[in-house]
Amino acid sequence: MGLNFLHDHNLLALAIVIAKVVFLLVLLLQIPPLMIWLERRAPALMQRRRGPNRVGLFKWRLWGLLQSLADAIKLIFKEEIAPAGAHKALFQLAPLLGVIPAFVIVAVIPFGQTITLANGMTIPLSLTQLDVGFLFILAFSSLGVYSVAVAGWASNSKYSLLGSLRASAQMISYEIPLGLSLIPIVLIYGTFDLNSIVAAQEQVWGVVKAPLSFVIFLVCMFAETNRAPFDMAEGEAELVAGFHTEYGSTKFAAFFLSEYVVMFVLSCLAATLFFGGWQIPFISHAWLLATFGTAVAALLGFGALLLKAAFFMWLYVWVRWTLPRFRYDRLMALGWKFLLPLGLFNILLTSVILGSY
Amino acid sequence: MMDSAPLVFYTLAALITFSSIMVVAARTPVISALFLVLDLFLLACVYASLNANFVAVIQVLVYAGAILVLFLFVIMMLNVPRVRSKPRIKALDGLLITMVMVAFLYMLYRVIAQYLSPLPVESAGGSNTEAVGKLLFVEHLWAFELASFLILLAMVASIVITKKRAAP
Amino acid sequence: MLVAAAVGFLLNVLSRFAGPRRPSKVKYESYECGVPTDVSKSGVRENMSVKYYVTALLFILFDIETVFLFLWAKIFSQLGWFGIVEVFIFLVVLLCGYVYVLKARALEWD
Amino acid sequence: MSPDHYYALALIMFVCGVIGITLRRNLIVIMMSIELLLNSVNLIFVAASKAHGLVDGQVMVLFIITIAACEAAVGLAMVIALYRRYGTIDTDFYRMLRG
Repeated sequence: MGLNFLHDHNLLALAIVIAKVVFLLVLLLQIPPLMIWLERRAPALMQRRRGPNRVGLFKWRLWGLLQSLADAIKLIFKEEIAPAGAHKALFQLAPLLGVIPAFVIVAVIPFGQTITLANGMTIPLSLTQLDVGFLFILAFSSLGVYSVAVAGWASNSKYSLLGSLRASAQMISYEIPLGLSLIPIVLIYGTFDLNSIVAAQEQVWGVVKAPLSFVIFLVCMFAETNRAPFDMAEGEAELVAGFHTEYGSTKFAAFFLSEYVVMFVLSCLAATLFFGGWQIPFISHAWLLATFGTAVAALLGFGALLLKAAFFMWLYVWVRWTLPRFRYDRLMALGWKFLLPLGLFNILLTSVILGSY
Repeated sequence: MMDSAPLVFYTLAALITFSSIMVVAARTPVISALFLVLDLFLLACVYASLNANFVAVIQVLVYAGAILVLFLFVIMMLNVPRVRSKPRIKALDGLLITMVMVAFLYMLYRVIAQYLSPLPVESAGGSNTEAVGKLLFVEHLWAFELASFLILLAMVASIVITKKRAAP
Repeated sequence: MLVAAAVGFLLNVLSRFAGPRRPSKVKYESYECGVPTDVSKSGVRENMSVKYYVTALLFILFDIETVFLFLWAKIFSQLGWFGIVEVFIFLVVLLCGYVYVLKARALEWD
Repeated sequence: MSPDHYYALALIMFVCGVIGITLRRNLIVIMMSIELLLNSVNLIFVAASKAHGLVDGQVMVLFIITIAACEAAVGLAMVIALYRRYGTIDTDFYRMLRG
């Protein structure tokens, strides 16, 4: 990875990069409001209630879609409160520590096939192509722990601290099986690069080749984001709200922002690693390219990836309203005593099978 | 055409220097720990700029993402009341610091000398993850197996140490 | 090619700046810090369970193991059975530690 | 960029680490200073491996990180044990214990 980007390519490339960054940023900022809306409408659907459906623009109600927007505006104008005895600087810093890694990890997700321009220039539809690929995602998502830990510590409140310790212990515990579940993928495809992994899934999806990995990954995905049924850390009944008990206003919003962005990235990662990424099932990519040209094909691929990711986002909500919360000791036991050996077994199994061929 | 490498390096170097100083100088251990995280992260950026991608990612994943979490946990657990640090310099300490300072000044001199007659080291080559892997698993095979023993030892030792219920 | 690699780093820098910009921009629009509320100032930070420490400790050790395994997985096709045997020994040694941890009931939360 | 630039940076970190070890009295901060030392060595390894075109340095970094993890685990376990036993992690206290 060269740092000498200033003399390698021209202004056009720079403009494209900036465009991509802006586009992704805008896309990502849409995720949390949409998800919050979904998270209020979906349970309403399941429980035969209405959910928020009033807020609208003039006479269009848009199924209450604007409710999140209204909530966001409300949060912005809320007063910021830092509890007495809180460590002021760290209290301010904690939400940022969550948002930054969440945004950075989006960079390596390939959103579509490379576009070739008329002048032969190619635009890969991921912000970056690193040979270390999803290790990069793992590394940065592991930094998310700091946000949680620092938030709890700086708040100087029992509930926050307990919640943050629980949440961070949970996050780090599930990072191990998460890492282990991805090793068979590397074994099979021989690369960390997400683009190559997607390309290799043209015929068979990763979930077929590594089903056990997918199961482990799915469980860890839920645990890593502290989502139900693993949201012990913010069990309302016992801990008020967990590590962000003392937070209000935009800092509170920032925690939610990072939570939903990480959820989105993990959904994309699941889709990319196990469900063919931007490949559209049963339609060969070469055919798409030949019929529509690179730009349209890439757009279609982008849509396919978003659809797949949307499925996982829906799964998040669905599971939250379906499964009861785990007990904390059960949660740790599941991670350390079940998923960890299972992950190791999975690795050995995969390697032996691969070695036999 | 401008070469951006020195610019990046000097920025990173300045930040690393600053955060290293802060690690030592900060009064609250939590702050030092967070500056250490920043330090490690910036180092990872330096590694990336040296084309050592794998090491850079591992640095973030293990060092910043795991080891420092352990530090943070311990700091949060112990919550030591702030100790007023009276700097006390003993003869031995003074000697040590002087020696390091001399080495540092010498190094600075070398760098300045280098600057007058630059010797470029940027060699070609992109990713070297595979090369690292091959070297590790073929040539440093025994070290690799030893590492597992080391981890085993650390695991057992630290559990034994923490488990022992000390008398009050 | 090089372009793509360079883009990677550029993006790093860019989104690192883009990340914090959003919340801080919003922050300016909100009020200043308000009345400090007095929430339990007792010494909550003491008597924390050592379990959390043990969890974090096991986490870093297994994390290292994962890193080694990732490296192995990357060049698996070139190592073949040699690599499998190598990693098998590695894992057996670590499993001894794992079994010890289980025996010591270090992972029990009660 | 010559490797000496990187070595100088590593030396700065090393100096910070040494100063931290000698001057600070909080055991945890001392351990963090040790991490600084290890990292300065890592930096030298990576820079040298780049300068000489050998990858060995990077493999060494992997091992150093492993060792750092083990060292931190055992060291912090000892810090916790000491804290439980004596209720402090100030080195001056333990200096007195030496008698």
